[in-house]
Amino acid sequence: MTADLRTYLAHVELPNPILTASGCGGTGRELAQFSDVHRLGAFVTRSITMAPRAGRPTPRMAETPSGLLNAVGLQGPGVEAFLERELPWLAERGARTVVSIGGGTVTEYTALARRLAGVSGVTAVEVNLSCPNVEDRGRVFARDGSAAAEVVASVRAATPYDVPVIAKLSPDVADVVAVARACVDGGADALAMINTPVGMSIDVDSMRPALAAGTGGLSGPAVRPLAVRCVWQVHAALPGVPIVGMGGVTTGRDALELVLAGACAVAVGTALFHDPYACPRVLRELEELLQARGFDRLADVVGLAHRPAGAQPRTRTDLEESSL
Amino acid sequence: MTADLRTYLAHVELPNPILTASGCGGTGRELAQFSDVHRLGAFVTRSITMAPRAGRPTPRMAETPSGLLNAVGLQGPGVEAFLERELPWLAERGARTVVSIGGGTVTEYTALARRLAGVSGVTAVEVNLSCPNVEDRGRVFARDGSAAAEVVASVRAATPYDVPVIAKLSPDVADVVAVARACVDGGADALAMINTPVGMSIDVDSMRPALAAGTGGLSGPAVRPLAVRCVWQVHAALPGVPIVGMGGVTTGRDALELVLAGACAVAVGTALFHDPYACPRVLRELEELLQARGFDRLADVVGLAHRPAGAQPRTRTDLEESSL
Amino acid sequence: MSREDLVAGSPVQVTGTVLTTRRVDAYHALTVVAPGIADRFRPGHFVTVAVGGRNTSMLTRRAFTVHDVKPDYGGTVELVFGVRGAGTAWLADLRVRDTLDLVGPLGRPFPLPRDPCTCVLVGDEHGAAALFALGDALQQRGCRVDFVLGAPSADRVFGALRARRMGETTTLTTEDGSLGMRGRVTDVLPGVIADARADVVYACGPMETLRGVTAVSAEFGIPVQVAVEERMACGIGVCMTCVVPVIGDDGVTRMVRACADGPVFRGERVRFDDVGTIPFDALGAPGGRHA
Amino acid sequence: MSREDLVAGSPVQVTGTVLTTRRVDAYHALTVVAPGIADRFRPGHFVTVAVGGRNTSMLTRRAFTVHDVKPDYGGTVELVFGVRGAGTAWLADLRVRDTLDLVGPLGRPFPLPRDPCTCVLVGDEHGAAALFALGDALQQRGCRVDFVLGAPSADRVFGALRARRMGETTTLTTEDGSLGMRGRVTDVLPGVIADARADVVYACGPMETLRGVTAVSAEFGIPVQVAVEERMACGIGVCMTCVVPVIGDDGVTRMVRACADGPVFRGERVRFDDVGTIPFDALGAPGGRHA
Ligand SMILES: Cc1cc2nc3c(=O)[nH]c(=O)nc-3n(C[C@H](O)[C@H](O)[C@H](O)COP(=O)(O)OP(=O)(O)OC[C@H]3O[C@@H](n4cnc5c(N)ncnc54)[C@H](O)[C@@H]3O)c2cc1C
Ligand SMILES: Cc1cc2nc3c(=O)[nH]c(=O)nc-3n(C[C@H](O)[C@H](O)[C@H](O)COP(=O)(O)OP(=O)(O)OC[C@H]3O[C@@H](n4cnc5c(N)ncnc54)[C@H](O)[C@@H]3O)c2cc1C
Ligand SMILES: Cc1cc2nc3c(=O)[nH]c(=O)nc-3n(C[C@H](O)[C@H](O)[C@H](O)COP(=O)(O)O)c2cc1C
Ligand SMILES: Cc1cc2nc3c(=O)[nH]c(=O)nc-3n(C[C@H](O)[C@H](O)[C@H](O)COP(=O)(O)O)c2cc1C
Ligand code: FES
Ligand code: FES
Repeated sequence: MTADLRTYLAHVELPNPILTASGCGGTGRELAQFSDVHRLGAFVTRSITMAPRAGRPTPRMAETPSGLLNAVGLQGPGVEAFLERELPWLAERGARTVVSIGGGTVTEYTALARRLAGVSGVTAVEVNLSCPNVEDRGRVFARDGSAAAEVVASVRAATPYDVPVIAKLSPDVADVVAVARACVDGGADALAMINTPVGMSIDVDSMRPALAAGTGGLSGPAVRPLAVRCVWQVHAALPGVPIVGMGGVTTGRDALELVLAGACAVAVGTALFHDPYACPRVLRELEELLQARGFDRLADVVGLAHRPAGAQPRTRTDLEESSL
Repeated sequence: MTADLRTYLAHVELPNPILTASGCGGTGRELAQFSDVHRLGAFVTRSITMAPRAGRPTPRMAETPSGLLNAVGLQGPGVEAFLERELPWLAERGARTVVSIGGGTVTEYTALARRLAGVSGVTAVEVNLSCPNVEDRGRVFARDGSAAAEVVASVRAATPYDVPVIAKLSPDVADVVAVARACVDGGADALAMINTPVGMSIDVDSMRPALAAGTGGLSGPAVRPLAVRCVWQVHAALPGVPIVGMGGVTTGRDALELVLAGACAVAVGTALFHDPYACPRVLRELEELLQARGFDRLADVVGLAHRPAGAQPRTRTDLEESSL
Repeated sequence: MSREDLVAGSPVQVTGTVLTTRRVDAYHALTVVAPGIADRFRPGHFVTVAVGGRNTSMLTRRAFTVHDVKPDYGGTVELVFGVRGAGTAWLADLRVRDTLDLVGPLGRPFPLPRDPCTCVLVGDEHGAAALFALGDALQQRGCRVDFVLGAPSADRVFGALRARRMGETTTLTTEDGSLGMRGRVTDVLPGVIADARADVVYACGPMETLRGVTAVSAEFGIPVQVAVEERMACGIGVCMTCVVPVIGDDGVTRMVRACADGPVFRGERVRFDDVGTIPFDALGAPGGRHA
Repeated sequence: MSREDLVAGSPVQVTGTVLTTRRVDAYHALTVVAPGIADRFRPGHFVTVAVGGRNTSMLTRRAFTVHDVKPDYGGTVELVFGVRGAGTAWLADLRVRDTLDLVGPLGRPFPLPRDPCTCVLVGDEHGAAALFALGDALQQRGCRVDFVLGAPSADRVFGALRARRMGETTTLTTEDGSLGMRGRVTDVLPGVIADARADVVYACGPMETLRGVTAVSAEFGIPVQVAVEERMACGIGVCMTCVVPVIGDDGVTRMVRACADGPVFRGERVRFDDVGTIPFDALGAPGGRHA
């Protein structure tokens, strides 16, 4: 028996729930040295910007306990080069590609969405809201429900109806549910969480920040409890909205934790740096865990930890009727 | 040569910068089995409430990668029993005691401050702002600058002028500097950070949240990058305000990291659970690190990582003039 | 520190060398050189150990009953454990001459009867590990000792041989019937108490077992001492994560620490039905009585 | 995967057994059985290793040059490293028969000259480890090889003996004068190039050294290949943390990955003065040119 691992981002079906996390899978070519990109639920690109970006100076990384700080600064070749050299390669290999976009203004996000509109091979658009809003003194969009909603609404408007728009949220807020709700009200078809909270490390030998940029984004297992909490809270408040959960997933157990909290798909980021085979491995482990628990459909487990205390896990029978 | 490790919380001098973190040192008696409480810079009590509190059901703890989730729920005997049975014991042993207080309303915090006013043996009052505001649908005070400021102002007003009031902040906000500033404007003499961000863990075997309370506070080395970042940001914005840094300190290097970021005192929490001698050990290690770097005064290192890139560490001479 | 704080049982931290490792059916046994702990040990004490080595991602110490202490090398302690998660898996991989960081002895040991009497010692699964040092101490005071040991299956019944050597009688139970009587320790306990005309019961094991043992003892009207297990973040009484609802001498239920106020309690004082809740009438319960 | 992705150097992940461990002055050398990696190895390749064991708090792999490969046991690789932080300390504690998780071979190896010529190989500190497999390959092509090895002190000069055996000449430098000439490799390099009438220079070591070596080579108008070290989170080209400013064939400076586009670059293409910055004229620099 193999479990039915299909999942849906809005109406788009993915063969399995394991994605790469934005910015962690390169262009796809690097991972393809280790395993097929079309075996992924979807490949999520690093956040694409309008113009080429050189990113931040080095050092760009620092290791922290069970975590990684990075300040890459969205280095990339810009959307034109992406469409010319990267997306076609992914499409040829049959990968479903979620294109992450990043910008400094609503206009820039909108322009990116327009540029992607109608391009074949774009399975979904993920809006990286953790970019500084240059028109609001660099305040990150994701920290402000209305700014986030504005970006989402304009990207949604510029994107063909059959391409889902995923809003990617940050945990660095007082109320992640409020931002999630604003994004859904703004037209997000799905939500992704969590982007990296802002952290910092100081080198006690040089007595200076370990990263050239000072602060960086914290990822890896250290942040998993924050990710599980965000997914849990948002799924509780918006049970109908598909969630791509991520943050510190290194094993099938970690992925299952996010699924039980309410994620219908799970992205793997930092773990890829440690294990380039992490995606197929996590998928295999997740499938084994589901089977060991008597589930033959992923969909039946999404959000299952929310059932009232003492309630039995739903039986096969009522699961037949349930849908995502 | 021994380094001068004295530090100041406003005008109150502490012989050294190493404190216990609230809720992590019991009543002091338990730690005294291992080392003297009067050797601490100060002993910080668990958050004291007006009435006795039984706290949350068990399981109250779950381990996460390099972290610990807890949901103790401020279990304690209430302020009267604290004043009768716990504070006198600490005072007798010569411990400097920072009394942490927690409440559900501004009135409750004020009442606690009044009850502590004039009681001998209270070195400072720390206001745990990570309590749910029962008058604002359980929104945590620390997540809302004006609610936090209101609590701080009323505690400040009820507290004798010579007892500093420390506002303890949470990282679960979009802008920790804004909350810090609000607290200082409200009268806080010092700031403590970070309290535990809210996290969650799901047991993939029982397929239920690992904590009875569902969510819990995340502590330990996993959160240190968040703590360093908060201390850094707040020290940069409010360089004159003394900061008690905490979050994942397990060694003298970790303590130095927070000091370089801008903390003039450092609290040790979760590390005590692993090593009951953590406080004296961290202090000794910190002193050794300072000496190895040619510093003979802690004060000279506070915030040193903020010096402009390329600048030499200040020399002994200009340090003679600098003050905290 | 003033004299009064330096109580006899006051714990120490020791980095001990592993002297022996062995497998005992489903269990692993580790003997570690830890003089300061062995010296202070009383039956019922536990220790906590750091797991995972330097740079481990596992922050919390793991708690284990001290199975045995010996005077060799200035004092050794033996722990017996089953592999449950990553921490115990790491412990199971330790080799002779590796070092282990221990804190102990911790907790309040079993109270011993002043005068010789007949004691039934009940151990479910690894709970049995706590009973042999206790049995020794009881026998030294002239007590008669009877054992009841149980587990789901034969390989998880710990210490049957030693029990047979020490005990006046030894009754074994397994849920699958692979050793002794089919069933649980609580099924055979009434018979053992009656046959031995027991004066007191001691029990270690899962909460559910302790609840049953307490109920049986109550029926016979004899005192019972239980050693409970609750998830512990510190083991030394500072974190308040390990609480159980226990009725005090004043009749008031309090959430008390299994590590520092226990792990041994009088069975009838533990509100087993309410473990994992805050009983509405506990001191400080939400909406409950305030003292 | 399509054929074209299966390039010759394509890396694999291997859990290898440690065959030997030894100390070489200030360095540790580990030989690990890793057939798939040894097979594909070319001089200049590196591997990344997981450190800390199961449940480690150290997430990122550590990168090490492959010092040597041997055909024994289907293929072994040898790493040489100094203890720097927690990861290398853990590696230094590995014992024979422990296992090590490696990914490799990674990076672009040293380009070799088509025709026999004279090559100066410069190694500063552990950088020297990369040079011996390279020297072998060069000699197999009939090249003359001269070594310049340096370090702050004698115990940190790696491979002097082997260099003396292999090289036409070997010049050693130490900053404290404890071995060879007092000074740095760049101090003696002009003399070595001139004496050997060198056609090409290969260099491994800290950025500062590579900068100096590149400057010297430029003065002589001969090509130089440098292997750079930048902090790496992945080693396989996906994370973009390891970038250095490098001038492309089109004259445009790009922030390129040391792991996947390097670690070997033509020295004059690396903007050493701008390492640790984003040069204002780099592609995509803030306010800079956009292609
Ligand atoms: C006072 C006391 C004495 C004990 N004596 C023994 C003994 O002699 N032999 C034995 O095999 N086991 C004993 N246990 C249980 C033992 O502590 C757990 O099996 C062990 O902590 C599991 O660790 P792990 O990393 O393998 O499992 P995990 O489930 O991965 O542990 C995760 C976390 O949960 C905690 N935890 C998990 N199970 C328990 C538990 N049952 N009790 C307390 N904390 C737990 C761990 O400490 C850790 O923090 C005792 C527990 C207590 C409280
Ligand atoms: C391509 C390449 C080849 C290398 N070859 C060798 C070699 O043959 N012998 C040798 O001794 N060392 C070599 N190094 C350096 C080696 O990777 C570091 O010494 C090692 O990562 C330090 O790990 P640590 O945990 O001991 O130190 P820590 O300072 O605790 O490491 C913390 C983090 O910083 C990273 N880091 C620290 N220093 C370096 C560095 N110099 N380069 C890259 N990442 C670093 C680590 O990977 C880790 O993520 C090489 C580095 C690179 C990039
Ligand atoms: C090196 C690095 C680069 C990243 N780049 C991006 C990015 O371009 N866009 C984005 O939305 N998230 C980016 N992220 C965040 C990840 O997509 C993910 O949200 C986060 O790392 C948490 O998942 P993890 O713990 O599995 O890595 C990046 C993370 C890392 C570590
Ligand atoms: C078990 C536990 C109980 C805590 N109780 C309190 C408390 O009562 N009041 C408070 O302000 N902070 C409390 N904290 C938070 C700590 O004081 C500290 O801010 C946090 O744990 C981060 O530091 P650490 O990583 O060193 O533990 C508690 C933390 C833990 C782990
Ligand atoms: S385990 Fe910390 S108080 Fe009991
Ligand atoms: S180390 Fe990740 S791209 Fe080079």
